[in-house]
Amino acid sequence: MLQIAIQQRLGDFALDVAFTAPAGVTAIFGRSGSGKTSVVNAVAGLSDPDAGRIVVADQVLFDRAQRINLPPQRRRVGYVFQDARLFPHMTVARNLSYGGSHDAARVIEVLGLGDLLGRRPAGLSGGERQRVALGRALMSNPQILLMDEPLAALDAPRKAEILPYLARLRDAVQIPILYVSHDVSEVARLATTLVIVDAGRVVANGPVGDVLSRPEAVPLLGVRDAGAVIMTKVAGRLLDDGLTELAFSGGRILLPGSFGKLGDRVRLRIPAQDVILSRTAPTGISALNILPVTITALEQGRGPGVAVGLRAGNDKLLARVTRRSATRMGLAVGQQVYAIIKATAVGPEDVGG
Amino acid sequence: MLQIAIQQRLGDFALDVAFTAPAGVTAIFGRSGSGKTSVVNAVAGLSDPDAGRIVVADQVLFDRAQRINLPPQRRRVGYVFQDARLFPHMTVARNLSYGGSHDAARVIEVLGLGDLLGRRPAGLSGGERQRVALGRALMSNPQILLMDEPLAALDAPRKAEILPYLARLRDAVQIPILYVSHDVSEVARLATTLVIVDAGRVVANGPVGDVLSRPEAVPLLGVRDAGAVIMTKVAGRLLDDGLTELAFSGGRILLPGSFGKLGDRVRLRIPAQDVILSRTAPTGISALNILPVTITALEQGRGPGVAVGLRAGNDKLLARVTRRSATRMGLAVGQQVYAIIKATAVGPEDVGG
Amino acid sequence: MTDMFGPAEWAAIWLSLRVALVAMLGALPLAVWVAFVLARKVFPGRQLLNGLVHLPLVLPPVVTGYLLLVVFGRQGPVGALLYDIFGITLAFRWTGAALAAAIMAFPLMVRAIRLAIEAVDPGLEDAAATLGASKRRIFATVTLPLILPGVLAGAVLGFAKALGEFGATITFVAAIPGQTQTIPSAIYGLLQVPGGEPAVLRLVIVSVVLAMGALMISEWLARRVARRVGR
Amino acid sequence: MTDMFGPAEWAAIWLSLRVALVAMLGALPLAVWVAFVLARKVFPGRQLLNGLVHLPLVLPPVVTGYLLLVVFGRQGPVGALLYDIFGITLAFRWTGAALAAAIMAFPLMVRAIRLAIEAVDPGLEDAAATLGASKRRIFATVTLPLILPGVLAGAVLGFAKALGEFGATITFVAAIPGQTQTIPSAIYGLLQVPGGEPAVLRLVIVSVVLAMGALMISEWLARRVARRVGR
Amino acid sequence: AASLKEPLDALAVEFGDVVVSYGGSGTMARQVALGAPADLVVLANVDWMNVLVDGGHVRPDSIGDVASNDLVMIGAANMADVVLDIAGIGAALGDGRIAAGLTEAVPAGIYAKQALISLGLWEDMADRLAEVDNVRAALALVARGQAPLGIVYATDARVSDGVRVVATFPGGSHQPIRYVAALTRGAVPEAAAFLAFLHGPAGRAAFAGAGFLPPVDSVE
Ligand SMILES: Nc1ncnc2c1ncn2[C@@H]1O[C@H](COP(=O)(O)OP(=O)(O)OP(=O)(O)O)[C@@H](O)[C@H]1O
Ligand SMILES: Nc1ncnc2c1ncn2[C@@H]1O[C@H](COP(=O)(O)OP(=O)(O)OP(=O)(O)O)[C@@H](O)[C@H]1O
Ligand SMILES: [Mg+2]
Ligand SMILES: [Mg+2]
Repeated sequence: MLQIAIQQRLGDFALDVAFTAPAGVTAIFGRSGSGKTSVVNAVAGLSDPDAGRIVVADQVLFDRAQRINLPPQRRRVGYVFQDARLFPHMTVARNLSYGGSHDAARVIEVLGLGDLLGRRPAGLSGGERQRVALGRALMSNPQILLMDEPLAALDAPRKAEILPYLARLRDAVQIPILYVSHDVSEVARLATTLVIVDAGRVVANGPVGDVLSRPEAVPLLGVRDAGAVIMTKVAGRLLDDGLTELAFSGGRILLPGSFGKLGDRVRLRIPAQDVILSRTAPTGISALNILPVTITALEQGRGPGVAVGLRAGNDKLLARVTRRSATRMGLAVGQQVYAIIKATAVGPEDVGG
Repeated sequence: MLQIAIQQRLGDFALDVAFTAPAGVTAIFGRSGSGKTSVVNAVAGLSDPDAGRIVVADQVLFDRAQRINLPPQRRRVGYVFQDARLFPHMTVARNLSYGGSHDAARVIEVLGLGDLLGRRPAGLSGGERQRVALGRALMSNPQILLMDEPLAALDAPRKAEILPYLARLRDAVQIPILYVSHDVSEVARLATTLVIVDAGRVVANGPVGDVLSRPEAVPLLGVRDAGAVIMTKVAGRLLDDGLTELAFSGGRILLPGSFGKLGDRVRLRIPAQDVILSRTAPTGISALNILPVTITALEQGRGPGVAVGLRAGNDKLLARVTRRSATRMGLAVGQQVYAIIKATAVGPEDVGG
Repeated sequence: MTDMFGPAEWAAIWLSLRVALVAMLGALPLAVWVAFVLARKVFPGRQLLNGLVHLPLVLPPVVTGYLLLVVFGRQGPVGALLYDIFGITLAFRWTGAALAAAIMAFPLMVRAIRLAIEAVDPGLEDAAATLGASKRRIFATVTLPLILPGVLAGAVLGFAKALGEFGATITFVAAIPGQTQTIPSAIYGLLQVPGGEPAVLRLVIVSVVLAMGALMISEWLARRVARRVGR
Repeated sequence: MTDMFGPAEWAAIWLSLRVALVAMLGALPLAVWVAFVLARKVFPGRQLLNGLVHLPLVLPPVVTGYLLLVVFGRQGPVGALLYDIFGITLAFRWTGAALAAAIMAFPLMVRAIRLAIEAVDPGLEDAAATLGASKRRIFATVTLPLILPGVLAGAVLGFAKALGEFGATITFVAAIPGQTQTIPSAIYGLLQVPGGEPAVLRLVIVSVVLAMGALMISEWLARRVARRVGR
Repeated sequence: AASLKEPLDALAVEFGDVVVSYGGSGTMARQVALGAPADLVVLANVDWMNVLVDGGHVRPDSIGDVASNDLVMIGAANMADVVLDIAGIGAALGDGRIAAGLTEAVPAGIYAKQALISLGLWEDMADRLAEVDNVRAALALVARGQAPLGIVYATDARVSDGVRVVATFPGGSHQPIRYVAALTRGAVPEAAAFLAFLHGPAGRAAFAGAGFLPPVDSVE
């Protein structure tokens, strides 16, 4: 567990954040210049906050009042910098093993670094560099992992390859991971906790499913990025169709692809924009998932959209419909309707381990 | 118009690309290390290809055979580098005006640089830097604009703010823009032409609507990113609901938000995953857009999905459904079905000017 | 303070300052140019130029002074030309002392500046080129500001060296009080006289103070520049 | 070739090489350390140390030689200590010449290396620190390799200076053939006799060739290093 | 020559409007040969004066000695007198060296070599010398105890309190130590007056005050 409560002035900018990151991934989400990198630097010991305290597990990394301030090398953080910061005079292989060789073979394989080992950073493309930086941090076997937009420079297929690895990592090593990102599907897939910062302050903070499915979070995240996150269990596999059946308190959901073994827990993000509501159970359509739900909230946004809070079993879902639809359908809190979720709309990046 | 045909060896990597970029945005899409930056560098004159020819409008920038090789300063390219490359010793204001002050006020306003003008690059966040770099290139009034993943470091709201500006820019100045990106929604929104490179070669190339709606392009782009792009006209505005009605050859589509004036042409990407197919016209559901379409192709992917080529009027659409649905619904080429498109699923980033 | 030094000593101090300053300032632009050429250009005579620049460092100063006398003396090829055309005499003038000091300081300045140039990210110069800046403008607005700390270091090194130069100077222009007798030659002279030690000590202290002052100013400037550059 | 020089001249050439090499190699680690301290640490005596390092540059070599005599001579505090404890005498030995050359070359080496250190991106050292590397390891594996071109430049500058050093050396250890008579003192001697010019010229050429050789080797090494670093 | 600085400075002040520059004899001779704007040269070495005469840089008719000097052996301030033979020098020297000017280049060194040869000491002492570039450096070596003995001019021995003269080389053991003055080719008329002043009583007095001896032969 990582506890942070710090204040720091950086030029005109004032950082004042406090939050707790439990084991698992804590995503820090916020717009450009909101202070995400500054938080991560403070945890790494690369900048000294003016006041506050940073504790990992039971080790105090920083405490202004007690005058504790461990140097970076004694903090055992793995930091993937926004700019890769590879050592230009070393081969990729030597860069990777600089901090240790923890789990080397797997890291190299998953990140697709095998072919790059003999190369020098100057000859690498932007994405290749970031992958090496990620591998280097992972191989140092850190007690906290700090990732500052590690995947921003990667293409979608490579991202999709690396994300499951990060998810496995998160589950395998019980260490807190601070993950700066502005991609909600990354966040939803990986994060257990979500911290939204704005202008140097924490404006929302809590379990990721919670924060993402709050209708009032929609403007903070951007309309496109809102959506619920639910925990499901692998309940079956339809081999001929290549579909996986996931069970949760509100019913069953069929998704293309196969993830996990029977009984495995799977995290699922259901983007609000991908949920269609219907008053009656539709038939003869290509969408496979039709769930009976109850409307729990209707939140009118500034624009033409309405965020609709839904309860499916004990889980919360979120839908975003146009005001016109909401009016035509006469949506109201407490109403029983059907949520239609297209199996292919929940893309692979919305499914996490 | 920009014509490129070059060969170049870079270490072990061989670049051999040829394509034509008409006025408007030509997106270069490809995975990490595929050679995108190398192409852009050759156009800017920062690297010398071993052979080939680069022509902008009627000016030959490079021709190995004729021994023409204009220096970068005489090529009038605006280059937004993948790493911002701001001048560290100048304020943001001086960085911006380094290459000229073309359209300064508007650039500063749209990119939100007003508050940064007196600052120095060292104090800027990653996203702030990239915005300044973009502004600097724009203000030099170039005859070609080269953008190497200029928005990768930006958060979604800022991206959404900048994209319309780029779209206006594209339409206002009739110059070719080479735009390297790995975000299909950016590409779809901005690009007129799409060039997909892989391992140093062009593997697909053509008008963006064309390339994106080819069912066989789905694996190249990643399943999540495939989708058709259609040109529509603003046909009406439903003010009370905040919706805009867009007309195209296949019918009318209602979208939340207001874009353009009546009669304006609007480019629309309809992601394949967001299209639901139905044998009968459904009623009482929240999705506003139900279009009659004809199935033109069924392409079985490697996974559980099936790409369904659709014709709506004279336009092509693309849907992705599960094999299970395709079987259950008995989908076949030539069949008449209904395409259900959720108004909110086509997010603002899929709508371009 | 004024009492501490006789008029001859004051003359030597002022002369030293003037000679060192003129030598440093005069050599600086050329040093920057040569450093740039050596760092960035590839041309046939590159190693030769490099060697030539370092020559005054390797040769005993007396030899350099003698060569200066041969080349720039009234009867030397360059010296005669300068005299005939411009009426300029260097030999046995403070200008000659400045020339000697400049030549002795030159390799140090070039080296320092060259190192700084080699540390500049060529990517920034590329960026400036795509923005249409001419080579000259790129140099003036990007490269030069970025190497300023190195130029400063080179300037101070050159100034200090010019301040301490003795062998080449005395050989080329002798030690004429008020004309070419700088602090080091004054010290040399005083060492020849009985009871000269206190005066020697005083002049040594002056040298040290001057050099320290130059160092401190340069450090302070370098810090300011560094702050500007955001390091 | 062998005929060109008498045995005394050969002795001077070999001695010069040995003295310059030993001076440079001996001073290098200390120069790197001092440069690092000056570039990266802030401590009270910083400016003082900086000034002290530059002293040999500013003072006339004769004064430096005299100070060496005072400090390292048989009766000097350090000299006496060295003799009593280790039985080491520097007086009139080539080791003394090397010491004098090293001290004269020291400021040049420190400056060059310091510039290189200041050009290293601290972000890389930060990255190494988060990977758990100790300060020492960061220095050895990140900073040092990155400043190698600067260290090389400093080494060559130092070697060249050591090769040309004369004033301090002759004052401290005289010019004893085979022991302390380096090329510059041989040249000086020859210059003082009427008709010594041809011999002077030969020795000057040797100096130039040696220095050029050192320069070329260092340029070549620097290029190799630069390629490794991917510049 | 540099060793003349003390009396010449004094004489220049007395005469007024004279600028004195000093340096090693070789250096100065070369400077004059290459057009130094000097009117009068005073050298500690007859050979270099001959070079200037041969080159036509000085007026042969103006050449004349202004002073002479003795060559002495110096030791530490507390050292007893030394007998100038192998045993005497050897005892004083121990395993140390004799500081002297460059025996091939610096006038004081050249005289020292002549003296040692004529006293039959050269064979034994040649490799016990520590040759330096100027007399003052030799003095410093002795004063700092680096070298037990040194060979310098009598005038130099006065410069330092740390040394004393332990022996004087007999006048006949080396060429006379002559300080030769001459007017240069382009000398201004006032220079002749100053030269005469040097040769005159005021000159004599100043040189004597600085420990120099009268000229070996006087200009007629
Ligand atoms: N050393 C500094 N001096 C002055 N201002 C600074 C300094 N460091 C950071 N800032 C400012 O603090 C703010 C937060 O910066 P930070 O790098 O933490 O943002 P970020 O959230 O990581 O943004 P991005 O997503 O663009 O990387 C920015 O406005 C930045 O300009
Ligand atoms: N100077 C060079 N020497 C050796 N290899 C090079 C050099 N420059 C580029 N390459 C290689 O060429 C390939 C293409 O690089 P490029 O930077 O063009 O990729 P990219 O498509 O821009 O990737 P990214 O999306 O990660 O930025 C990479 O494999 C890279 O390692
Ligand atoms: Mg950041
Ligand atoms: Mg790239």
